[in-house]
Amino acid sequence: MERMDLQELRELVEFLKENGIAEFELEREDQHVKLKFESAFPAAIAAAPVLHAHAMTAPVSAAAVPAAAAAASPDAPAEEALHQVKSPIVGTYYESSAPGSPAFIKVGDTVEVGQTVCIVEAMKLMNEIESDVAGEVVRIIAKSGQPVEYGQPLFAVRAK
Amino acid sequence: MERMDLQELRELVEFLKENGIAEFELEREDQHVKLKFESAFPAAIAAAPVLHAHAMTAPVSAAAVPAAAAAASPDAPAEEALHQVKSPIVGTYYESSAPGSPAFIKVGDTVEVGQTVCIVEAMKLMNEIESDVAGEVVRIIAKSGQPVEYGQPLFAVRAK
Amino acid sequence: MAMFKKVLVANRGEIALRVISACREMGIGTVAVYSEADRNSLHVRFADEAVCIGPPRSAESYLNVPAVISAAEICDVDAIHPGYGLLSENANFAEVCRASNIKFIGPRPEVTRMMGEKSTARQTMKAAKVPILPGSDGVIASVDEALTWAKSVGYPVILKAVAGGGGRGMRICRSATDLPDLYNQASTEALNAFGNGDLYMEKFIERPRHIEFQVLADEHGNVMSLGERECSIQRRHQKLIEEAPSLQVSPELRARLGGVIERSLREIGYWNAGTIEFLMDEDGEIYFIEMNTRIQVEHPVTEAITGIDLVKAQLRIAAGEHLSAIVPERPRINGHAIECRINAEHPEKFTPSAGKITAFNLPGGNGIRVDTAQYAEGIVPPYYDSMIAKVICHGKDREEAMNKMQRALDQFVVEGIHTTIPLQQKIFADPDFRRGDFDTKFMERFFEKEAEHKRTEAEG
Amino acid sequence: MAMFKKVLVANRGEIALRVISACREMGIGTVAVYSEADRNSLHVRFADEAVCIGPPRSAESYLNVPAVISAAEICDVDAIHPGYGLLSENANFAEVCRASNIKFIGPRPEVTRMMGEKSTARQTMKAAKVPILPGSDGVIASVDEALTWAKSVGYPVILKAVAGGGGRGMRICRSATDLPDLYNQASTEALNAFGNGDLYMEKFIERPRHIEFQVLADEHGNVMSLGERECSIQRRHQKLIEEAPSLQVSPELRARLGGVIERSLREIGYWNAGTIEFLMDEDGEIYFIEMNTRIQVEHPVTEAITGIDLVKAQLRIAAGEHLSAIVPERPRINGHAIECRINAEHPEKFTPSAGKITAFNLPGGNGIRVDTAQYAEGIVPPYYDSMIAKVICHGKDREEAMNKMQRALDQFVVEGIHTTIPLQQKIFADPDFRRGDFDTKFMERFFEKEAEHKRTEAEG
Repeated sequence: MERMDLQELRELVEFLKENGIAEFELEREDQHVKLKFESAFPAAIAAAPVLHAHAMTAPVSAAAVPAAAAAASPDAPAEEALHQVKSPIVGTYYESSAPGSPAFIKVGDTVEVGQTVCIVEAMKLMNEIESDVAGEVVRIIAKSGQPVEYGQPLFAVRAK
Repeated sequence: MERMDLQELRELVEFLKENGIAEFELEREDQHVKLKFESAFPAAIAAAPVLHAHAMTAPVSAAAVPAAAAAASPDAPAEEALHQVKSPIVGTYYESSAPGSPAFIKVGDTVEVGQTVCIVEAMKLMNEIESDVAGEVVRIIAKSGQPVEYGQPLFAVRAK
Repeated sequence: MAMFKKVLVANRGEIALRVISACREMGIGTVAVYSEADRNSLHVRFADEAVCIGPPRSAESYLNVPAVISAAEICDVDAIHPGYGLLSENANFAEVCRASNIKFIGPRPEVTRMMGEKSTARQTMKAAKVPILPGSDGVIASVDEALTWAKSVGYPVILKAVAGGGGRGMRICRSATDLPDLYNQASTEALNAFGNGDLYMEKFIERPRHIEFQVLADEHGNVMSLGERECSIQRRHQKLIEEAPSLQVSPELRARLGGVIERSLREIGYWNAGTIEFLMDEDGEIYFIEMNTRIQVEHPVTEAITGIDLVKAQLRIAAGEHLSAIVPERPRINGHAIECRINAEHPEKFTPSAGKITAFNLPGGNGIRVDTAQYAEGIVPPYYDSMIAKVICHGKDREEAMNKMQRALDQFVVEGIHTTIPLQQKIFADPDFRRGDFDTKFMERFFEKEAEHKRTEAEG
Repeated sequence: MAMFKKVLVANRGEIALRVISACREMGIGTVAVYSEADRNSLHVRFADEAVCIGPPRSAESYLNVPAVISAAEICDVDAIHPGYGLLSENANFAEVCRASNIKFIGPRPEVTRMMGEKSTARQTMKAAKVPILPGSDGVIASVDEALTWAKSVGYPVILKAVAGGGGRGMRICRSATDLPDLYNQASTEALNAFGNGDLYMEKFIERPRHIEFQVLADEHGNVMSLGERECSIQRRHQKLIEEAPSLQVSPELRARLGGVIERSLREIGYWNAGTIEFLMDEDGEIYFIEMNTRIQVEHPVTEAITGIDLVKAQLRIAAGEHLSAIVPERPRINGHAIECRINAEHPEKFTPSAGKITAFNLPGGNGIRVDTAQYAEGIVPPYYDSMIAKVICHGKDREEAMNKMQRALDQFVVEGIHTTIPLQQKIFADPDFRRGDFDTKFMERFFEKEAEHKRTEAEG
C-alpha cells in the first residue's frame, strides 16, 4: 500500500460518500481500484430530501456534483480546481448595488480577496459580500433577486 | 503478505465496514486485493436474539459461525467436515428407548444411514430418529431429557 | 381461575408481536414459535422463549399442529394464542389443545366449527333473528317459483347455479319482466357448463358496504357489542383501509343491531373476541354474511375509539374472568380511527415484493399507532402474507384522522421493497373517499379513474 | 383572522418534526431551518421547504436571530413556531418577529420578559394570589428579624447569602434554638466569601415534588387549566420521566389551583400554551417557582389524558381563534400517561454519546407514542441537546402505563450510541417509583442504592 495508503483511501471514501457514489473504479497503468458501497448507503432516509421541492435551489450538495466527473476524467479536472464563493448569510442575492446599476462582477473578471462581489439582503439590510479568493470569475451561479441560504454557492472562481 | 500483513488487512476491513462498503478490489503490479462482504452486515436488530435467554440451546445459526474462521484458517478445517444430525421435529430428546436402557449410540460408534440414533418424544409419541449419514459418531450434542427444537443439532458425525 | 403464567403465540409478524406485548404488559411469560425463515424476526427477539418449529413453508411450520403442540408442551405453557389466520379458526387444532390440556384462546371447537360452515352459520344467525341476506334458501323449481321468490326478496336479485362458479349460470335480474328469460338463460348455461341446471336466488346488492361488529363475550354468558367498523375499501376481497365508527351506522342502528348480536351470541354460547360481518345495501339495510371467531387484523381501530385492549380482553376471558371486570361499562365512542394495512406489494401491479428493507422510518407523534414486526435491514420473506405493518390514526373526527393518516403515510419511509403506501396516499386524496362516498366496489372505480387519468395524460 | 398559510419552525429534532406534523395535518405549509450538521435530519426531509441557516454551532444557526428572520422573509411565512429551548423564550426574538410582521407563536414579548425574570414573575404571581414559596422577600437585618421571619414562614427554613452561590453562606435551620448560631455562621461565611454578609430566608422543603400545570390561553382573555403533570424524576434538574395526572393532586386541589392560575393569567394578559411550575412539600402544600411561556418537552402526557392537541391549539390561538372553539369543554382526565426522555448519554456516566445509530427499532402497538426525529443510520451530532426520542405510554391507570413503558423500553433498540434506556428500565423496576413514593431527590437515592448494590455484589 505504498501508492495508496489507508489515509489516502480514507479521503477517497469520504469523498465518494459525500457525493453519493455507489460504485467506483479507477484504472491506471500501475493501479486499479474498485469499490462498491452497500446498497443502503448513503442512508436512503437521509438522502431523500433532495427529492422534494425546496424553496432554495439545491445548494451544490453531495448529490449534485456527479462523481463521474472525478472518477471518469483525470484529464478534465476543471470543476475541482474551481473555488466557490458561498453566501455567508441567508437572504436575497443581488448582482448590483441598485436596480439598473452594473453588476459588481461578470464572467471573465478578475477578483481580489476582499473585493465586493454582490449584495445579499437580509432583514432589509444590504450586505456587501466580499470574495474570499483571488482569481478569475468562471461562472455566476446565483441569479439576481434569488433567495439564497447559508453556504449556497454564488460564483465559481479559478483561483490564481 | 509482506506489503499488506494481517494487521493492515484488519484495519482495511474495519474501515470498509465502517463505511458500508460491500465490495472492494485493489490491483497493483505486485498485489491484488479483492473483498466482498456478506450481503448484510449481520443486522444489529436481527442478530440480537441470541443475546436473550431461550428455552432452547441456540442452534448453530448463521451468525454464530464467524466468517473469520473460514477466512483466517485453512489449516483448521476440523469443525466444517463434520455432519450434524439434526432433530427433524420439536420435542424431548432421549438417548435410549427406555430409562435405564443403553443409549442407541455412543461416541466412537459407527452409524449407517437409516439407523435409529435416538428418540424424540412429541405429543406423547416416541419418534425414532434415524441417521441421515453414515460415519463415526464424534460428539453427542444433546442431553437426554432435553427439549429440542426443529433443526437443532443432536450429533456430530464424521461422514465416511 | 388465575391468570396464565405462560402463553405460546402460534403466529408470526405484527400480530405475534402484538400478543407478546399484551402478555408482557400483563406479566405473562411468552413463547414464540418460528419457521427457519423467521429466525431474525422481532416476535422471536421479544418473546421470553422461542422455538423453531419447522422449515419456511407454513404447512410445515406455522400450520403444523403437532409441532406447535410439542413446542407448547416442552415449554410448559398454560395457553395458546392463535392470532388471526393460520390456526386461529381451525377447530381441530382447538380440539387438540383441549386434549393436551392447553387452553386455546378462542371459543369452544364446536362453536368455531359451526361458524366456519357458511350455511350453518347463516341458519344459526337467522334463527337468532340476525338479519341475513334474503334469498330462496334452496333450489328454485320453476320460473313461477322464481317470480314468487323475487317478489318477496325484492329486485334486483341474482340467480346463481347451485353447482356454479366463475360467474357461469349467474344472472342479475332487475324486474319481473326480465326474469323468465334470464332464468332460462342461466339454467341452460348452468346445465351446459356443469350438467346441472338448478338455480337459487339471492338479493343482489349493487354497491354493498362492508360493516362488521366487534364483540367480546365471556365464558359466563355475558356478551357486549363494541360497535362497528367499516372495511369497504377492499381490493379483491382484501381489506386495504378500515375505520370506526362507520358514517353509515346511526346510534340507533348500532344499539339495535348490537342488542340482536348480543342475544344471538349468548344463545350460541360464544366466548372470546369475535366479529360479525355484514353487507349494507344502498338503503342502509344490513345483512349478516359471516362470523370470525378470532381477533381481527383491524381490531386497533375499535381499540382506539373505545379505549379497550381487545387482546388483553381475550386473555382475561380465556382465564375465566367476567366481562363486567374487563369492561365495567359500555364504552362511549371517542373520535374516529382509521387503519391502513401496509403490504409489501407493488402499488400498481400488486405483485408481492419480498426482500431486504434497506431504509425504514416509522411515523410517530400524536394519534399515530404503528403495529409492525419489521425494521431497517429486516427481511420480508416470500412465504407468508404480504402485510408488513399497520398504521392506525386516531383523531377527534374523521377529517382529522384522515389528515393524520396522510401525514403519517408521507413520513413512513420503506426502501428496498415495494409497498402499498403510494396507493394509500392516493386513496386519501380521493374526493369520494374523503366524503365517505364508497362501497366495496370503490377500488374498481378508483383504478378505472387512475387508468383514465393516465390515458388523458399520455394524450395531453 | 384566517389560519396561517405557511409557518417556519425555528427548531430542530423531535419538536421541529412535531410542529411540522401538526401543520401538515392542518393544511399549513412548513419551512424547516437547519444547521450544516442537520442536513440529513428528518425535520428537513419532512418540511415542505428547508433553509440552511448556518454552521453547526447553535449560536451561529438556531440562535442566530437575523438568519432565522431572513429565512422567514425569503420563504414568505406568516408565522414562526419556536418549539422549546433555543429562541422560544427570547423576548427580543419575539420583538423582531413583530417588527418584521411575522407572527411569533407565543405570548407578547412583554409577558415573556416579565415571566423570564424570576423575581418579577414571583411578585406577579404573588399579587395574583398564586401561592409562592414563603420567605423574607429581602435582606434580613438581624437575628431577631430572622427569628420573626422564621416563625411566620415555619421551620425548616434555609438562610441564603444575597451575594451567594455554590452553597456558601447557606444554612438549613430546623428550630429557633439553632437559628442564632446558624445565622451568624452563614453571615460570617458570606462576608468572608463575597465581602457581603447579607442574608435572606426561604422555606426549606426537604423532599419537594415537581408539579406543573398546563394551560391554554387565547388572545381574547380566555384561559383554561388542563391539569397537572408530575416531573419529580430528575437528574441535576434534568427531567427524565414525567407523568400525568400526579398521584398527589386531588380533584379539589386541581380545580382550586386551576382556578387561581386561570385568574392570574387572565390578569397578566397571557396567551399561548404555558406551564406553571410548582414545588410541593411533604404536606401537599404547593408553591409557585416559575412559568414557561412555550410548549414543554413533556406536553404529550397531557395530550394523552385530555385528548387535546396542544401544538395545534398553539397554532389556532396564534391565528386568533377563541379557546371555546378549540376546547369546547373542560376535558375529563382519561387514564394515566407517562413519558420517558431518551437521551443519547451513557446510562451510568451521563457523558453525551454522539455518533451514528447503527440499529434502531421503535416500540409500537397499543397505547405507545414515540416522538423522534432519529432513524437507523442517522447521526446524533455532538452540538445539541442529547434527547433523541420521547416514549409516551397511555394506560387505563398508572399501573398499566408503567407496564406498557417497561414493554416499550424493552422493545426500543438503539445501537451505535449509548442511551438512557437501561437507566429508565431500572427506574421502572424500582419499588419506590412504582408505588409513587418519590420526589426530586429520588434519583440521588436511586444512585446510592445502585452503588450500594454494586458494592454488595462485589463483596459477595
